[in-house]
Amino acid sequence: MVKVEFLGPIGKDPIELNINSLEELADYMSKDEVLKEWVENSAVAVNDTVVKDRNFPLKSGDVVTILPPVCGG
Amino acid sequence: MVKVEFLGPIGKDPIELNINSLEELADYMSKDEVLKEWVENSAVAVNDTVVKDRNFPLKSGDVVTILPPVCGG
Amino acid sequence: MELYQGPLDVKAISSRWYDEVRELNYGAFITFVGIIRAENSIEALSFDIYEPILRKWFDRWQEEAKSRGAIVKMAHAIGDVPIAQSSYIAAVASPKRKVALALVEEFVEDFKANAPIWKYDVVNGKRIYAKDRSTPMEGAGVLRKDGND
Amino acid sequence: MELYQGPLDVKAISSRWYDEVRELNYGAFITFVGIIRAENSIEALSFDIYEPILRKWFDRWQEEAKSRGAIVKMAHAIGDVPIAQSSYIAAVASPKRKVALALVEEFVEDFKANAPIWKYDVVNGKRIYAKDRSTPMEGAGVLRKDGND
Repeated sequence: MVKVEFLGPIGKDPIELNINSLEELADYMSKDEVLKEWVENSAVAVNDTVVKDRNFPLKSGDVVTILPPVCGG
Repeated sequence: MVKVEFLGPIGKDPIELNINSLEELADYMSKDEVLKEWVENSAVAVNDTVVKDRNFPLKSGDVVTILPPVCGG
Repeated sequence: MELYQGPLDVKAISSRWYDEVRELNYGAFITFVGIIRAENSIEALSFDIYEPILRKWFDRWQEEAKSRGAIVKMAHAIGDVPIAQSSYIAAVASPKRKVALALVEEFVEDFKANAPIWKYDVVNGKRIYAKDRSTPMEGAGVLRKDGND
Repeated sequence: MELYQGPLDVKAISSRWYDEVRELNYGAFITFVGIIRAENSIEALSFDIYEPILRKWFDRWQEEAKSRGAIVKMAHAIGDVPIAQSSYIAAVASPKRKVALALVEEFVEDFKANAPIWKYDVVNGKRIYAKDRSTPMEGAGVLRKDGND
């Protein structure tokens, strides 16, 4: 199982998913009424490292973090 | 008479000169053992406004300021 | 890197940093302070921070600063910060003026673009995500079908 | 613009400026502080200032800042400033971050090149003109025979 956390304004509790890649996560999010709007502009971290490859493999125990557009300062 | 003030490291008291242009001042400074080394790199203000024309006319009562290389901060 | 609940005590933080920097024999010390402006009828801004990634982001900048003979410092508020209070201080110290001036600009601009912090307007006690002022982070779009894979 | 005999009270000055800037509803406040470094076996640096031209120089920058919706501030020491003390603070405040970052760099660089201030190393109680670190001001060379007339 992979844990997925939604940060900042997404406003959704963490979920556990049985997925093996970011691609599968993208499919899941596209089908969710709340999550689909964040697919386009979010960055993604796996175990707190930002990843840039949609085929990035996920293994059980990984924590995936969805990072929507930012504005610090 | 024109008053000439030498600022910062030049270390010379003000003098009064009977001159009509910066050109004449330059001639005067070139002949002075202390002042000649400052001809090359100094800027010049007349009545506290920096002037950039060597033929700038001077009139009696003007105050000329010799400004050697700077380093604030 | 320092995170605080609520507004920053700018005078105390920058005074402390100034003393640290003097002891380290740096010649140029620059601080950038972000102050909440009265505009759009807000009462405050509010901030969420994801600390683990922010800390990695900051550590990379500290390495970059070190490679230029400089150091960086940063403080940020978590939660609500009322108008005329401060949410953010970034600082750079270097022996050299030009290094410090270039670094503070890069550090602050990359902070705005990539630090994992989310901003909300607080209006009538409600938090509203500052969507139009927010920027997709580097790597955003990885989930898109035509994503950068 | 503020001139002081001896070292600047950086904490007091920058705290006071910060409060002024907050009241004026600016969003970005940058300070640049120059600290005397221990190097070349100096005890202190020392400064001469020609105030009438410095004030004109500063007033032109205040006009320039105003045209960009910003303000500038400056404090400088006159006379001796010991190691680890400060001789110079420049500050910029603007509603906009990018304006403030660009302006502070231009303001400080032009200050170094054109403010009528002369610097001396103090070694064994003697003032030695920092000739090699000094820059001819804009307009320098007007007295040369092949001058720019």
